[in-house]
Amino acid sequence: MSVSVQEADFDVAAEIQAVTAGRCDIGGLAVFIGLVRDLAERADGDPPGSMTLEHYPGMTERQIEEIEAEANVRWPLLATRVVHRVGRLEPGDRIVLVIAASAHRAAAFDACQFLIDWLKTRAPFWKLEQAGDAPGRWVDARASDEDAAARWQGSPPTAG
Amino acid sequence: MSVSVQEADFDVAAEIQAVTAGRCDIGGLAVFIGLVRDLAERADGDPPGSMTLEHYPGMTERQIEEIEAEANVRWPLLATRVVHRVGRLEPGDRIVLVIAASAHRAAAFDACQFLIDWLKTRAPFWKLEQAGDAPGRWVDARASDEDAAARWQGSPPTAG
Amino acid sequence: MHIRYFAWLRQRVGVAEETVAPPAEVGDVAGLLAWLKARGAPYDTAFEPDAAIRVAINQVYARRETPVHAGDEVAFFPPVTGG
Amino acid sequence: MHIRYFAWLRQRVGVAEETVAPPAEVGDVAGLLAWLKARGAPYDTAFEPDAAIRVAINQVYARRETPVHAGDEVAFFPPVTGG
Repeated sequence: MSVSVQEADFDVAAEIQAVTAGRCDIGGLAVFIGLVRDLAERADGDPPGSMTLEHYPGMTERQIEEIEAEANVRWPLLATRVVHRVGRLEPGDRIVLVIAASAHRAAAFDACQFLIDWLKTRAPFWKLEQAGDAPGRWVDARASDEDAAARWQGSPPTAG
Repeated sequence: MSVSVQEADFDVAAEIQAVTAGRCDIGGLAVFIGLVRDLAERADGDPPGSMTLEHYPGMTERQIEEIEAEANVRWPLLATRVVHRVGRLEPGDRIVLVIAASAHRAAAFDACQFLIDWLKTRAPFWKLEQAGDAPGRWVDARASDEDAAARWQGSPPTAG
Repeated sequence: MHIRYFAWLRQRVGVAEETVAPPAEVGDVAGLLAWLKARGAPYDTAFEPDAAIRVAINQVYARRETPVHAGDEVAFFPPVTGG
Repeated sequence: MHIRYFAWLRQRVGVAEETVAPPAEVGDVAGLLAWLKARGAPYDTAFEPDAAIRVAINQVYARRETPVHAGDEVAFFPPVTGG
Protein backbone atom coordinates (compact mmCIF):
# COMPACT_ATOMS: atom_id res chain seq x y z
CA MET A 1 0.00 0.00 0.00
CA SER A 2 1.43 3.33 -1.02
CA VAL A 3 0.06 6.82 -1.72
CA SER A 4 1.64 9.89 -3.28
CA VAL A 5 0.03 13.30 -3.82
CA GLN A 6 2.29 15.44 -5.97
CA GLU A 7 2.48 18.24 -8.56
CA ALA A 8 4.90 16.31 -10.77
CA ASP A 9 3.76 13.87 -13.42
CA PHE A 10 4.24 10.19 -12.64
CA ASP A 11 6.19 7.55 -14.56
CA VAL A 12 3.76 4.69 -15.21
CA ALA A 13 6.48 2.20 -16.17
CA ALA A 14 8.50 2.98 -13.04
CA GLU A 15 5.41 2.67 -10.84
CA ILE A 16 4.54 -0.72 -12.35
CA GLN A 17 8.15 -1.82 -12.00
CA ALA A 18 8.15 -0.84 -8.31
CA VAL A 19 5.07 -3.02 -7.73
CA THR A 20 6.28 -6.08 -9.64
CA ALA A 21 10.06 -6.08 -9.19
CA GLY A 22 11.52 -9.29 -7.80
CA ARG A 23 8.27 -11.13 -7.26
CA CYS A 24 6.63 -14.04 -9.07
CA ASP A 25 3.29 -14.27 -7.25
CA ILE A 26 1.41 -11.57 -9.17
CA GLY A 27 -0.77 -12.98 -11.92
CA GLY A 28 -2.71 -9.85 -12.80
CA LEU A 29 -2.09 -6.16 -12.57
CA ALA A 30 -4.99 -3.76 -13.14
CA VAL A 31 -4.01 -0.17 -13.80
CA PHE A 32 -6.19 2.91 -14.13
CA ILE A 33 -4.95 6.23 -15.47
CA GLY A 34 -7.21 9.28 -15.33
CA LEU A 35 -6.52 12.07 -17.84
CA VAL A 36 -7.63 15.70 -18.22
CA ARG A 37 -10.21 15.91 -20.99
CA ASP A 38 -10.69 19.08 -22.97
CA LEU A 39 -13.56 21.13 -21.53
CA ALA A 40 -16.76 19.59 -22.79
CA GLU A 41 -18.69 22.84 -23.00
CA ARG A 42 -16.00 24.84 -24.76
CA ALA A 43 -17.27 26.57 -27.91
CA ASP A 44 -15.25 26.63 -31.14
CA GLY A 45 -12.62 29.33 -30.92
CA ASP A 46 -12.47 29.31 -27.13
CA PRO A 47 -8.98 28.84 -25.79
CA PRO A 48 -8.17 25.36 -24.51
CA GLY A 49 -9.08 25.00 -20.88
CA SER A 50 -6.70 24.20 -18.07
CA MET A 51 -7.56 22.65 -14.74
CA THR A 52 -6.29 23.33 -11.25
CA LEU A 53 -6.54 20.65 -8.61
CA GLU A 54 -6.78 21.80 -5.01
CA HIS A 55 -6.56 19.35 -2.13
CA TYR A 56 -6.46 19.13 1.65
CA PRO A 57 -2.85 18.20 2.46
CA GLY A 58 -2.67 15.53 5.12
CA MET A 59 -6.31 14.53 4.98
CA THR A 60 -5.96 13.53 1.33
CA GLU A 61 -3.18 11.04 2.00
CA ARG A 62 -4.97 9.76 5.09
CA GLN A 63 -8.24 9.19 3.21
CA ILE A 64 -6.51 7.38 0.36
CA GLU A 65 -4.60 5.20 2.82
CA GLU A 66 -7.91 4.25 4.42
CA ILE A 67 -9.38 3.43 1.01
CA GLU A 68 -6.35 1.27 0.21
CA ALA A 69 -6.67 -0.48 3.57
CA GLU A 70 -10.34 -1.17 2.86
CA ALA A 71 -9.48 -2.63 -0.56
CA ASN A 72 -6.89 -4.89 1.06
CA VAL A 73 -9.53 -6.17 3.47
CA ARG A 74 -11.99 -6.88 0.67
CA TRP A 75 -9.68 -8.56 -1.86
CA PRO A 76 -6.55 -10.78 -1.65
CA LEU A 77 -4.21 -8.11 -3.00
CA LEU A 78 -0.44 -8.34 -3.29
CA ALA A 79 0.12 -4.60 -3.83
CA THR A 80 -1.74 -1.35 -4.32
CA ARG A 81 -0.45 2.05 -5.41
CA VAL A 82 -2.19 5.41 -5.81
CA VAL A 83 -0.60 8.57 -7.23
CA HIS A 84 -2.71 11.72 -7.56
CA ARG A 85 -1.53 15.00 -9.00
CA VAL A 86 -2.45 18.49 -7.75
CA GLY A 87 -1.86 21.97 -9.12
CA ARG A 88 -2.34 23.16 -12.68
CA LEU A 89 -2.92 20.58 -15.41
CA GLU A 90 -3.57 20.91 -19.13
CA PRO A 91 -5.81 18.81 -21.39
CA GLY A 92 -4.19 15.44 -22.04
CA ASP A 93 -2.23 15.53 -18.77
CA ARG A 94 -2.40 12.56 -16.42
CA ILE A 95 -4.28 13.20 -13.15
CA VAL A 96 -4.35 9.93 -11.27
CA LEU A 97 -2.78 6.48 -11.31
CA VAL A 98 -4.23 3.44 -9.51
CA ILE A 99 -2.53 0.04 -9.53
CA ALA A 100 -3.89 -3.15 -7.94
CA ALA A 101 -2.00 -6.44 -8.08
CA SER A 102 -3.32 -9.88 -7.23
CA ALA A 103 -2.68 -13.53 -8.01
CA HIS A 104 -5.74 -13.49 -10.26
CA ARG A 105 -7.22 -10.83 -12.48
CA ALA A 106 -10.73 -10.55 -11.06
CA ALA A 107 -9.51 -9.27 -7.70
CA ALA A 108 -7.08 -6.88 -9.38
CA PHE A 109 -9.81 -5.40 -11.58
CA ASP A 110 -12.36 -5.12 -8.80
CA ALA A 111 -9.92 -3.54 -6.37
CA CYS A 112 -8.64 -1.06 -8.95
CA GLN A 113 -12.16 0.06 -9.80
CA PHE A 114 -13.12 0.21 -6.13
CA LEU A 115 -10.06 2.38 -5.36
CA ILE A 116 -10.84 4.95 -8.04
CA ASP A 117 -14.59 4.92 -7.28
CA TRP A 118 -14.04 5.56 -3.58
CA LEU A 119 -11.23 8.02 -4.19
CA LYS A 120 -13.57 10.06 -6.39
CA THR A 121 -16.19 10.39 -3.66
CA ARG A 122 -14.04 10.49 -0.50
CA ALA A 123 -10.57 11.93 -1.15
CA PRO A 124 -10.58 15.73 -0.65
CA PHE A 125 -9.64 17.04 -4.10
CA TRP A 126 -11.46 19.80 -5.97
CA LYS A 127 -11.19 20.65 -9.66
CA LEU A 128 -11.28 24.23 -10.94
CA GLU A 129 -11.70 24.55 -14.71
CA GLN A 130 -10.38 27.67 -16.40
CA ALA A 131 -10.45 28.75 -20.06
CA GLY A 132 -8.25 31.70 -20.98
CA ASP A 133 -8.84 34.70 -18.71
CA ALA A 134 -12.37 33.67 -17.73
CA PRO A 135 -13.02 33.18 -14.02
CA GLY A 136 -12.73 29.56 -13.06
CA ARG A 137 -15.63 27.18 -12.66
CA TRP A 138 -15.54 24.64 -9.85
CA VAL A 139 -16.46 21.24 -11.22
CA ASP A 140 -19.67 19.85 -9.72
CA ALA A 141 -19.69 16.50 -8.01
CA ARG A 142 -21.39 13.95 -10.26
CA ALA A 143 -24.25 11.71 -9.20
CA SER A 144 -22.74 8.99 -11.39
CA ASP A 145 -19.64 8.99 -9.17
CA GLU A 146 -21.84 8.56 -6.09
CA ASP A 147 -23.62 5.68 -7.83
CA ALA A 148 -20.32 4.07 -8.82
CA ALA A 149 -19.06 4.25 -5.23
CA ALA A 150 -22.35 3.03 -3.76
CA ARG A 151 -22.45 -0.17 -5.80
CA TRP A 152 -19.59 -1.63 -3.73
CA GLN A 153 -21.57 -3.65 -1.24
CA GLY A 154 -21.08 -2.69 2.36
CA SER A 155 -19.82 0.78 1.53
CA PRO A 156 -20.75 3.19 4.32
CA PRO A 157 -22.94 6.14 3.34
CA THR A 158 -21.10 9.11 1.91
CA ALA A 159 -19.39 11.03 4.66
CA GLY A 160 -20.58 14.46 5.66
CA MET B 1 -7.89 -1.17 -32.46
CA SER B 2 -4.55 -2.87 -32.67
CA VAL B 3 -3.19 -6.37 -31.97
CA SER B 4 0.35 -7.72 -31.72
CA VAL B 5 1.43 -11.30 -31.04
CA GLN B 6 5.15 -11.42 -30.43
CA GLU B 7 8.01 -13.18 -28.64
CA ALA B 8 9.54 -9.92 -27.41
CA ASP B 9 8.49 -8.20 -24.21
CA PHE B 10 6.37 -5.07 -24.57
CA ASP B 11 7.04 -1.55 -23.33
CA VAL B 12 4.00 -0.56 -21.27
CA ALA B 13 4.86 3.16 -21.24
CA ALA B 14 5.36 3.24 -25.02
CA GLU B 15 2.09 1.38 -25.57
CA ILE B 16 0.18 3.82 -23.36
CA GLN B 17 1.90 6.74 -25.09
CA ALA B 18 0.86 5.41 -28.50
CA VAL B 19 -2.77 5.31 -27.35
CA THR B 20 -2.87 8.75 -25.73
CA ALA B 21 -0.43 10.86 -27.78
CA GLY B 22 -1.86 14.06 -29.17
CA ARG B 23 -5.42 13.60 -27.96
CA CYS B 24 -7.46 15.27 -25.20
CA ASP B 25 -10.68 13.28 -25.35
CA ILE B 26 -9.60 10.31 -23.24
CA GLY B 27 -10.74 10.59 -19.63
CA GLY B 28 -9.91 7.09 -18.46
CA LEU B 29 -7.45 4.43 -19.49
CA ALA B 30 -7.83 0.91 -18.08
CA VAL B 31 -4.80 -1.32 -18.45
CA PHE B 32 -4.41 -5.00 -17.66
CA ILE B 33 -1.06 -6.76 -17.49
CA GLY B 34 -0.92 -10.53 -17.09
CA LEU B 35 2.23 -12.02 -15.57
CA VAL B 36 3.72 -15.49 -15.27
CA ARG B 37 3.25 -16.77 -11.72
CA ASP B 38 5.59 -19.30 -10.23
CA LEU B 39 4.16 -22.81 -10.54
CA ALA B 40 1.61 -23.22 -7.80
CA GLU B 41 2.21 -26.93 -7.28
CA ARG B 42 5.98 -26.75 -7.19
CA ALA B 43 7.50 -28.42 -4.11
CA ASP B 44 10.33 -26.84 -2.12
CA GLY B 45 13.59 -27.51 -3.87
CA ASP B 46 12.06 -27.98 -7.29
CA PRO B 47 13.61 -25.76 -9.93
CA PRO B 48 11.61 -22.67 -10.88
CA GLY B 49 9.19 -23.45 -13.68
CA SER B 50 9.16 -21.84 -17.07
CA MET B 51 6.25 -21.60 -19.43
CA THR B 52 6.02 -21.93 -23.18
CA LEU B 53 3.15 -20.30 -25.02
CA GLU B 54 2.09 -21.89 -28.29
CA HIS B 55 -0.41 -20.22 -30.59
CA TYR B 56 -2.09 -20.55 -33.96
CA PRO B 57 -0.49 -17.84 -36.11
CA GLY B 58 -3.03 -15.98 -38.15
CA MET B 59 -6.09 -17.26 -36.31
CA THR B 60 -4.82 -15.70 -33.07
CA GLU B 61 -4.62 -12.19 -34.51
CA ARG B 62 -7.93 -12.65 -36.30
CA GLN B 63 -9.71 -13.79 -33.12
CA ILE B 64 -8.32 -10.92 -31.05
CA GLU B 65 -9.32 -8.43 -33.76
CA GLU B 66 -12.85 -9.80 -33.62
CA ILE B 67 -12.87 -9.50 -29.82
CA GLU B 68 -11.66 -5.88 -30.10
CA ALA B 69 -14.34 -5.15 -32.70
CA GLU B 70 -16.97 -6.60 -30.37
CA ALA B 71 -15.74 -4.42 -27.49
CA ASN B 72 -15.95 -1.36 -29.70
CA VAL B 73 -19.56 -2.19 -30.54
CA ARG B 74 -20.47 -2.62 -26.87
CA TRP B 75 -18.74 0.44 -25.38
CA PRO B 76 -17.92 3.98 -26.58
CA LEU B 77 -14.19 3.37 -26.80
CA LEU B 78 -11.57 5.76 -28.13
CA ALA B 79 -8.80 3.17 -28.45
CA THR B 80 -8.00 -0.45 -27.67
CA ARG B 81 -4.70 -2.29 -27.78
CA VAL B 82 -3.79 -5.93 -27.15
CA VAL B 83 -0.26 -7.35 -27.05
CA HIS B 84 0.24 -11.05 -26.30
CA ARG B 85 3.58 -12.81 -26.03
CA VAL B 86 4.38 -16.33 -27.24
CA GLY B 87 7.38 -18.60 -26.79
CA ARG B 88 9.27 -19.30 -23.59
CA LEU B 89 8.57 -17.16 -20.53
CA GLU B 90 9.92 -17.24 -16.98
CA PRO B 91 8.12 -16.52 -13.68
CA GLY B 92 7.60 -12.77 -13.33
CA ASP B 93 7.59 -12.19 -17.10
CA ARG B 94 4.76 -10.27 -18.69
CA ILE B 95 2.41 -12.34 -20.86
CA VAL B 96 -0.34 -10.01 -22.03
CA LEU B 97 -1.22 -6.31 -22.16
CA VAL B 98 -4.73 -4.97 -22.69
CA ILE B 99 -5.52 -1.26 -22.91
CA ALA B 100 -8.97 0.30 -23.27
CA ALA B 101 -9.49 4.06 -23.48
CA SER B 102 -12.76 5.95 -23.16
CA ALA B 103 -14.07 9.35 -22.20
CA HIS B 104 -15.20 7.89 -18.86
CA ARG B 105 -13.73 5.24 -16.65
CA ALA B 106 -16.63 2.77 -16.44
CA ALA B 107 -16.50 1.96 -20.16
CA ALA B 108 -12.71 1.69 -20.06
CA PHE B 109 -12.80 -0.76 -17.13
CA ASP B 110 -15.62 -2.87 -18.55
CA ALA B 111 -14.06 -3.09 -22.00
CA CYS B 112 -10.63 -3.95 -20.61
CA GLN B 113 -12.06 -6.75 -18.50
CA PHE B 114 -14.24 -7.98 -21.38
CA LEU B 115 -11.19 -8.07 -23.69
CA ILE B 116 -9.10 -10.21 -21.36
CA ASP B 117 -12.04 -12.44 -20.39
CA TRP B 118 -12.89 -13.19 -24.01
CA LEU B 119 -9.26 -13.47 -25.05
CA LYS B 120 -8.77 -16.14 -22.39
CA THR B 121 -11.57 -18.30 -23.73
CA ARG B 122 -11.40 -17.62 -27.49
CA ALA B 123 -7.88 -16.68 -28.63
CA PRO B 124 -5.93 -19.83 -29.63
CA PHE B 125 -3.03 -19.85 -27.17
CA TRP B 126 -1.89 -22.84 -25.11
CA LYS B 127 0.39 -22.82 -22.09
CA LEU B 128 2.92 -25.56 -21.43
CA GLU B 129 4.46 -25.51 -17.94
CA GLN B 130 7.90 -27.03 -17.47
CA ALA B 131 10.05 -27.39 -14.36
CA GLY B 132 13.68 -28.34 -14.93
CA ASP B 133 14.01 -31.42 -17.14
CA ALA B 134 10.57 -32.78 -16.32
CA PRO B 135 8.21 -33.30 -19.25
CA GLY B 136 5.92 -30.36 -19.70
CA ARG B 137 2.36 -30.18 -18.44
CA TRP B 138 -0.26 -28.52 -20.62
CA VAL B 139 -2.26 -26.10 -18.50
CA ASP B 140 -5.93 -27.04 -18.23
CA ALA B 141 -8.61 -24.59 -19.24
CA ARG B 142 -10.28 -23.20 -16.14
CA ALA B 143 -14.01 -23.18 -15.51
CA SER B 144 -13.57 -19.79 -13.81
CA ASP B 145 -12.40 -18.35 -17.14
CA GLU B 146 -15.48 -19.72 -18.85
CA ASP B 147 -17.62 -18.18 -16.12
CA ALA B 148 -15.84 -14.82 -16.44
CA ALA B 149 -16.41 -14.77 -20.19
CA ALA B 150 -20.03 -15.91 -19.89
CA ARG B 151 -21.07 -13.08 -17.58
CA TRP B 152 -20.81 -10.57 -20.43
CA GLN B 153 -24.41 -10.39 -21.51
CA GLY B 154 -25.10 -11.43 -25.06
CA SER B 155 -21.88 -13.38 -25.35
CA PRO B 156 -22.37 -16.26 -27.75
CA PRO B 157 -21.78 -19.76 -26.36
CA THR B 158 -18.20 -20.92 -26.30
CA ALA B 159 -17.11 -21.94 -29.78
CA GLY B 160 -16.46 -25.56 -30.65
CA MET C 1 -9.96 26.16 17.17
CA HIS C 2 -8.51 26.24 13.67
CA ILE C 3 -10.91 26.45 10.70
CA ARG C 4 -9.99 25.63 7.11
CA TYR C 5 -12.01 26.28 3.93
CA PHE C 6 -11.50 24.71 0.50
CA ALA C 7 -12.54 25.28 -3.13
CA TRP C 8 -15.54 27.59 -3.67
CA LEU C 9 -16.18 27.82 0.04
CA ARG C 10 -12.67 29.22 0.51
CA GLN C 11 -13.33 31.76 -2.24
CA ARG C 12 -16.63 32.82 -0.67
CA VAL C 13 -15.22 33.19 2.82
CA GLY C 14 -12.15 34.98 1.44
CA VAL C 15 -9.58 33.19 3.60
CA ALA C 16 -8.14 29.68 3.47
CA GLU C 17 -7.91 29.35 7.24
CA GLU C 18 -8.49 31.21 10.44
CA THR C 19 -8.32 30.66 14.17
CA VAL C 20 -11.54 31.26 16.08
CA ALA C 21 -12.63 31.01 19.70
CA PRO C 22 -16.34 30.22 19.81
CA PRO C 23 -18.10 30.39 23.19
CA ALA C 24 -18.36 27.28 25.31
CA GLU C 25 -21.96 26.59 24.29
CA VAL C 26 -20.79 25.80 20.73
CA GLY C 27 -20.52 22.04 21.22
CA ASP C 28 -20.90 20.44 17.79
CA VAL C 29 -20.51 21.10 14.07
CA ALA C 30 -24.06 22.40 13.71
CA GLY C 31 -23.49 24.85 16.56
CA LEU C 32 -20.19 25.98 15.07
CA LEU C 33 -21.85 26.59 11.68
CA ALA C 34 -24.62 28.63 13.30
CA TRP C 35 -22.08 30.66 15.26
CA LEU C 36 -19.99 31.34 12.13
CA LYS C 37 -23.07 32.44 10.14
CA ALA C 38 -24.09 34.78 12.96
CA ARG C 39 -20.85 36.70 12.44
CA GLY C 40 -22.46 38.24 9.32
CA ALA C 41 -21.05 38.71 5.82
CA PRO C 42 -19.51 36.77 4.17
CA TYR C 43 -20.26 33.89 6.55
CA ASP C 44 -24.03 34.37 6.59
CA THR C 45 -24.40 33.28 2.93
CA ALA C 46 -21.16 31.36 2.30
CA PHE C 47 -22.40 27.99 3.53
CA GLU C 48 -25.34 27.64 1.12
CA PRO C 49 -26.69 25.17 0.23
CA ASP C 50 -26.19 23.49 3.57
CA ALA C 51 -26.43 20.00 2.04
CA ALA C 52 -23.37 20.75 -0.12
CA ILE C 53 -21.10 21.55 2.83
CA ARG C 54 -18.90 18.68 3.99
CA VAL C 55 -17.01 18.84 7.25
CA ALA C 56 -13.93 17.12 8.64
CA ILE C 57 -12.61 17.30 12.18
CA ASN C 58 -8.90 16.66 12.59
CA GLN C 59 -8.89 15.37 8.99
CA VAL C 60 -11.63 12.79 9.54
CA TYR C 61 -15.10 13.16 8.00
CA ALA C 62 -17.66 14.38 10.54
CA ARG C 63 -21.38 15.10 10.70
CA ARG C 64 -23.44 18.02 11.91
CA GLU C 65 -23.87 16.35 15.30
CA THR C 66 -20.16 15.52 15.78
CA PRO C 67 -18.73 17.31 18.87
CA VAL C 68 -16.09 20.02 18.39
CA HIS C 69 -13.43 20.99 20.92
CA ALA C 70 -11.12 23.94 21.46
CA GLY C 71 -7.98 22.45 19.92
CA ASP C 72 -9.65 20.91 16.85
CA GLU C 73 -8.85 21.53 13.20
CA VAL C 74 -12.25 21.85 11.55
CA ALA C 75 -12.47 21.92 7.74
CA PHE C 76 -15.45 22.92 5.62
CA PHE C 77 -15.56 22.13 1.91
CA PRO C 78 -17.83 21.27 -1.03
CA PRO C 79 -18.32 17.70 -2.34
CA VAL C 80 -15.02 16.35 -3.62
CA THR C 81 -14.27 16.13 -7.35
CA GLY C 82 -10.87 14.47 -7.69
CA GLY C 83 -9.79 11.41 -9.62
CA MET D 1 -7.24 -30.51 -47.25
CA HIS D 2 -4.66 -29.25 -44.80
CA ILE D 3 -4.92 -30.37 -41.16
CA ARG D 4 -3.18 -28.64 -38.22
CA TYR D 5 -2.83 -29.84 -34.64
CA PHE D 6 -1.89 -27.78 -31.57
CA ALA D 7 -0.72 -28.29 -27.97
CA TRP D 8 -1.24 -31.80 -26.52
CA LEU D 9 -3.17 -32.90 -29.59
CA ARG D 10 -0.14 -32.07 -31.72
CA GLN D 11 2.06 -34.09 -29.36
CA ARG D 12 -0.30 -37.07 -29.48
CA VAL D 13 -0.62 -37.09 -33.26
CA GLY D 14 3.11 -36.55 -33.61
CA VAL D 15 2.96 -33.97 -36.40
CA ALA D 16 1.99 -30.29 -36.40
CA GLU D 17 0.33 -30.44 -39.79
CA GLU D 18 -0.39 -32.75 -42.66
CA THR D 19 -2.20 -32.76 -45.97
CA VAL D 20 -4.92 -35.38 -46.35
CA ALA D 21 -7.39 -36.36 -49.07
CA PRO D 22 -10.46 -37.84 -47.41
CA PRO D 23 -13.05 -39.49 -49.67
CA ALA D 24 -15.94 -37.44 -50.98
CA GLU D 25 -18.39 -38.81 -48.41
CA VAL D 26 -16.50 -36.97 -45.63
CA GLY D 27 -18.68 -33.86 -45.66
CA ASP D 28 -18.38 -32.29 -42.22
CA VAL D 29 -16.10 -32.03 -39.17
CA ALA D 30 -17.68 -35.08 -37.51
CA GLY D 31 -17.11 -37.13 -40.64
CA LEU D 32 -13.52 -35.93 -40.91
CA LEU D 33 -12.84 -36.87 -37.28
CA ALA D 34 -14.32 -40.36 -37.82
CA TRP D 35 -12.22 -40.82 -40.95
CA LEU D 36 -9.02 -39.69 -39.17
CA LYS D 37 -9.66 -42.06 -36.23
CA ALA D 38 -10.27 -44.95 -38.63
CA ARG D 39 -6.67 -44.56 -39.86
CA GLY D 40 -5.57 -46.27 -36.63
CA ALA D 41 -2.79 -45.30 -34.20
CA PRO D 42 -2.13 -42.63 -33.11
CA TYR D 43 -5.33 -41.07 -34.47
CA ASP D 44 -7.67 -43.65 -32.95
CA THR D 45 -6.97 -42.42 -29.40
CA ALA D 46 -5.57 -38.93 -29.94
CA PHE D 47 -8.89 -37.11 -30.00
CA GLU D 48 -10.09 -38.15 -26.53
CA PRO D 49 -12.06 -36.81 -24.79
CA ASP D 50 -14.11 -35.68 -27.74
CA ALA D 51 -15.63 -32.76 -25.78
CA ALA D 52 -12.15 -31.29 -25.29
CA ILE D 53 -11.38 -31.08 -29.00
CA ARG D 54 -12.00 -27.68 -30.57
CA VAL D 55 -12.01 -27.19 -34.31
CA ALA D 56 -11.47 -24.25 -36.64
CA ILE D 57 -11.97 -24.19 -40.40
CA ASN D 58 -9.95 -21.60 -42.26
CA GLN D 59 -9.12 -20.02 -38.88
CA VAL D 60 -12.75 -19.59 -37.79
CA TYR D 61 -14.28 -21.66 -34.97
CA ALA D 62 -16.45 -24.47 -36.30
CA ARG D 63 -18.68 -27.23 -34.94
CA ARG D 64 -18.96 -30.94 -35.56
CA GLU D 65 -21.69 -30.35 -38.13
CA THR D 66 -19.82 -27.61 -40.05
CA PRO D 67 -19.12 -28.69 -43.68
CA VAL D 68 -15.51 -29.26 -44.79
CA HIS D 69 -14.22 -28.91 -48.32
CA ALA D 70 -11.17 -30.06 -50.25
CA GLY D 71 -9.17 -26.81 -50.02
CA ASP D 72 -9.88 -26.08 -46.35
CA GLU D 73 -7.40 -25.58 -43.54
CA VAL D 74 -8.87 -27.55 -40.65
CA ALA D 75 -7.32 -27.15 -37.18
CA PHE D 76 -7.90 -29.36 -34.13
CA PHE D 77 -6.81 -28.23 -30.68
CA PRO D 78 -7.61 -28.40 -26.94
CA PRO D 79 -9.44 -25.61 -25.05
CA VAL D 80 -7.36 -22.44 -25.16
CA THR D 81 -5.36 -21.28 -22.13
CA GLY D 82 -3.81 -17.94 -23.07
CA GLY D 83 -3.99 -14.58 -21.35
